[in-house]
Amino acid sequence: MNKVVNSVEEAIQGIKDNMTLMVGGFGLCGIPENSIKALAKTNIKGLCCISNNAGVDDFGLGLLLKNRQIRKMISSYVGENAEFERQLLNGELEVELIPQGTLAERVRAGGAGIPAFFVPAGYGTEVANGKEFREFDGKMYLMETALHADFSIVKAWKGDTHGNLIYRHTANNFNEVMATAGKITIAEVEELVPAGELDPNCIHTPGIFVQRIFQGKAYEKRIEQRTITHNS
Amino acid sequence: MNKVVNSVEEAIQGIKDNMTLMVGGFGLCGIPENSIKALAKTNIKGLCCISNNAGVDDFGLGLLLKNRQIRKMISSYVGENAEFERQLLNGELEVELIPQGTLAERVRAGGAGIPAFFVPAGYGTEVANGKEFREFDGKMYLMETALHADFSIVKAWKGDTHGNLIYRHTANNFNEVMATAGKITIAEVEELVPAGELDPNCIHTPGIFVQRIFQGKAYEKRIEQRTITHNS
Amino acid sequence: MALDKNQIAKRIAQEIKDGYYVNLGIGIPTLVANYIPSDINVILQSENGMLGIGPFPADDKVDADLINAGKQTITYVDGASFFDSSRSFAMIRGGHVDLTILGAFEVSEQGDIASWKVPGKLVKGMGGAMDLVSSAKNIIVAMQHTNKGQSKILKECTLPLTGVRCVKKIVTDIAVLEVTADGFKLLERAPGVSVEEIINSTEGKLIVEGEIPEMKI
Amino acid sequence: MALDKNQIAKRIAQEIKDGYYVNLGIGIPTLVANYIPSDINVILQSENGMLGIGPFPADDKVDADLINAGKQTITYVDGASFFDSSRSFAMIRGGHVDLTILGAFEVSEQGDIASWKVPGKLVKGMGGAMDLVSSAKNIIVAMQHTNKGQSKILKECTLPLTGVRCVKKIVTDIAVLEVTADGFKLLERAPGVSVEEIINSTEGKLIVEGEIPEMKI
Repeated sequence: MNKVVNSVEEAIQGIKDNMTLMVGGFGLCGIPENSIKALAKTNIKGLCCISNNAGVDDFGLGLLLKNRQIRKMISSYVGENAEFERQLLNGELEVELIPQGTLAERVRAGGAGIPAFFVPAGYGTEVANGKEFREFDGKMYLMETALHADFSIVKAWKGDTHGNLIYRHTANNFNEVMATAGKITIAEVEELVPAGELDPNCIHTPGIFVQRIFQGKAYEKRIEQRTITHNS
Repeated sequence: MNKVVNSVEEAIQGIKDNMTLMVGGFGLCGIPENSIKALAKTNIKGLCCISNNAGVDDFGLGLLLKNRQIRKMISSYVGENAEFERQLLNGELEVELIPQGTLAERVRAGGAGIPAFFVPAGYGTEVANGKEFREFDGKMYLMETALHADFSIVKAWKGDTHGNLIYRHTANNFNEVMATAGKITIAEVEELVPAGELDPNCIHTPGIFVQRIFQGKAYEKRIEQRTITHNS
Repeated sequence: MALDKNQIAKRIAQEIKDGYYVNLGIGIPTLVANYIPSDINVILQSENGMLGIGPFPADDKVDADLINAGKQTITYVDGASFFDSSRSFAMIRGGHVDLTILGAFEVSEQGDIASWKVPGKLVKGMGGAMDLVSSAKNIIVAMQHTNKGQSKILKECTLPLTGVRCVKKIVTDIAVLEVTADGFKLLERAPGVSVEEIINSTEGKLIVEGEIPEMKI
Repeated sequence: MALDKNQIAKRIAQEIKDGYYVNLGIGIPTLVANYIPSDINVILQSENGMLGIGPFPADDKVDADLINAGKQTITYVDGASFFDSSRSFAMIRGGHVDLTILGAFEVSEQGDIASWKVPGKLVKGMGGAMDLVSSAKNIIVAMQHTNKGQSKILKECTLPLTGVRCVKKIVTDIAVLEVTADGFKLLERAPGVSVEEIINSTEGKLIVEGEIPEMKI
């Protein structure tokens, strides 16, 4: 049940033009740095990326945006990226904005074999345009559908050779749920250990969801808002 | 944020006749033994119990059945209980059978604010009777609705004073998901520790879902099918 | 000669491929674990919330917190993981389990399966069977071909259904059948069992093409 | 005199009760954490996946894996827990968070809120705001009462909505308002700000009953 691949290049094999990718991370926290950089070195283009955010100009998905490799972003918030704004205003990039919780639940539904479900988020707003709505117990809900991806690319703290993953702190975010919804899920980890070393009661992503795993290199883990307490 | 109650009697305060309870466990594995025994000592009756199984004659929910405290069971499998069968055949007990995965997902939906969702389980069977069905991507699905409870009673391995819970092995089963769907969730644990002692990356049930917690006593942990390997 | 339960399990084990995640139902399917070749890697899922079922424990290693969906005490292997029931069925419903093996009372030509309820008998419940059959990518049924002389391989099921158009393959005590758009295709026969005997034991449409090999048990 | 941002945050902190789980939005709401009385127990939820936000870290304790929903580096307190985004919003959508505090561009008499999009300006997205406002049991909005002399407390919102009929209370730089079935009820005024000034700054229906006390900051 060994899912280990020898390199990031091997990990991203099979990703092709116009495919849909899910990419884990919240802001720059918990993003699959190695895989994104490797994709930026390829000529793959026309990608549809499902990711909560779109990186910054020179890091994260911003690298793929700069290369014009992304055709469409499906996200909840895409600020903090000047190149993104430029492409959007010029009509070079398509953007679909989805409420963050609905995005997370649509991804979960994709992994969980649930084609559609109802949520209150967005009712009465432009998010509801064209969507089926319905009342349950006196409250209005929108019907939302599952999201799937050709590849999901996630980043974990620790992983084992079977593909079991453990995330650290808020670097989990969209990684755990996206790992469930890719036809092929690629996991890059800071530390790769033999199966049996991780506590089976503490696994966030069971290996069944992961097809390829490798230990990433030289994590930069860039910080967007470095806020500190000044001790007096 | 201290959720600790001093006794099991205090924990079950407020449970009244005809209420709906969710009770964690799969078979006799991971059941809230202390709380069930305490309920069996009360005169509370007419309960609707949502629980995957119904215990055995002299243990688990079987104790409440024997006392005629349960009016209705909502379960996926109710074998292995002679008193249960007797009451069912005599029309003294109402039973609603739900596919196990649909049961788990309906409970999750209750905790997650999702009033309804679609699953394939049961389509084309008597489970579909009276239910809305619908095609997505060429496959048929049933619409299922959320389940809620007045009280959820769960059993965990370790817990802290904030109500954070960790389950052990397959004793998790329905406990984690049911903890999210009770108006009041009672957790009994084998070991109760101060907040801060459990690894925040390994919490199965964040304390926000738990209103009362106590350390249970004298866990019997009865085994239904003791199967062993005979070494030669 | 008709196969016994262990032989049915042994034949089904041949369907399991390296790298498979497999859910084994209660009864004969549970026995399949004993016959998985040691040179392939297979991970067994249990719908009560685990991946990586190991053998039954030694007497002094029995752990009440570690059971399979049949409520038997078990062990876990390296690389195992535990999770709750909603996650477990998300895994099943989402099509992440490669193969599901379960028992049945009846199977129809269309691949419908009846396995949970016999009118007049006490109903114990469907457990996870309806979830499994409605979602699995690949379902193999382990069953007896007949019951008291009556075929259980039918044009239409007579008992309440567990799921519709889901069974792909059936291994019975006398035959291996594939469910096709045209009917049950006979793939193999039990050693010493004639094609005629299988034809006579099958109510549903049976497709017999060419020489039918004996199972290799 | 109109309150500054910290004073608005300070006033809102008075709404937080012992035992509350609270989600603080970006901007003024984040500042509320600084004014929660030390004698009550409150747990802060961050929708990117944690319960138990602590203060900003010391310079040498900054951890890139530990941020809030505003992407600021933070710490965690004893009893904290981390989880993924789907679990985080299950918590929010399921009504488990007692109080949500967020900013807004406009609020209407009906409790509608506009907070994410200004036509003509670049749209960055709604983030988790639509999920929060549609699900929270109790929502308090922190905002400026007017913008360049124009009231933002309106009969109907003019900007694209974030949610409908959800806001319960508003704390602005000049007033505390409750959203009622009959309109905005004036509860308190900023120190030195007259009722007339609030009336003049409010486009929506304002209910003024009896003596309006000054906020205690």
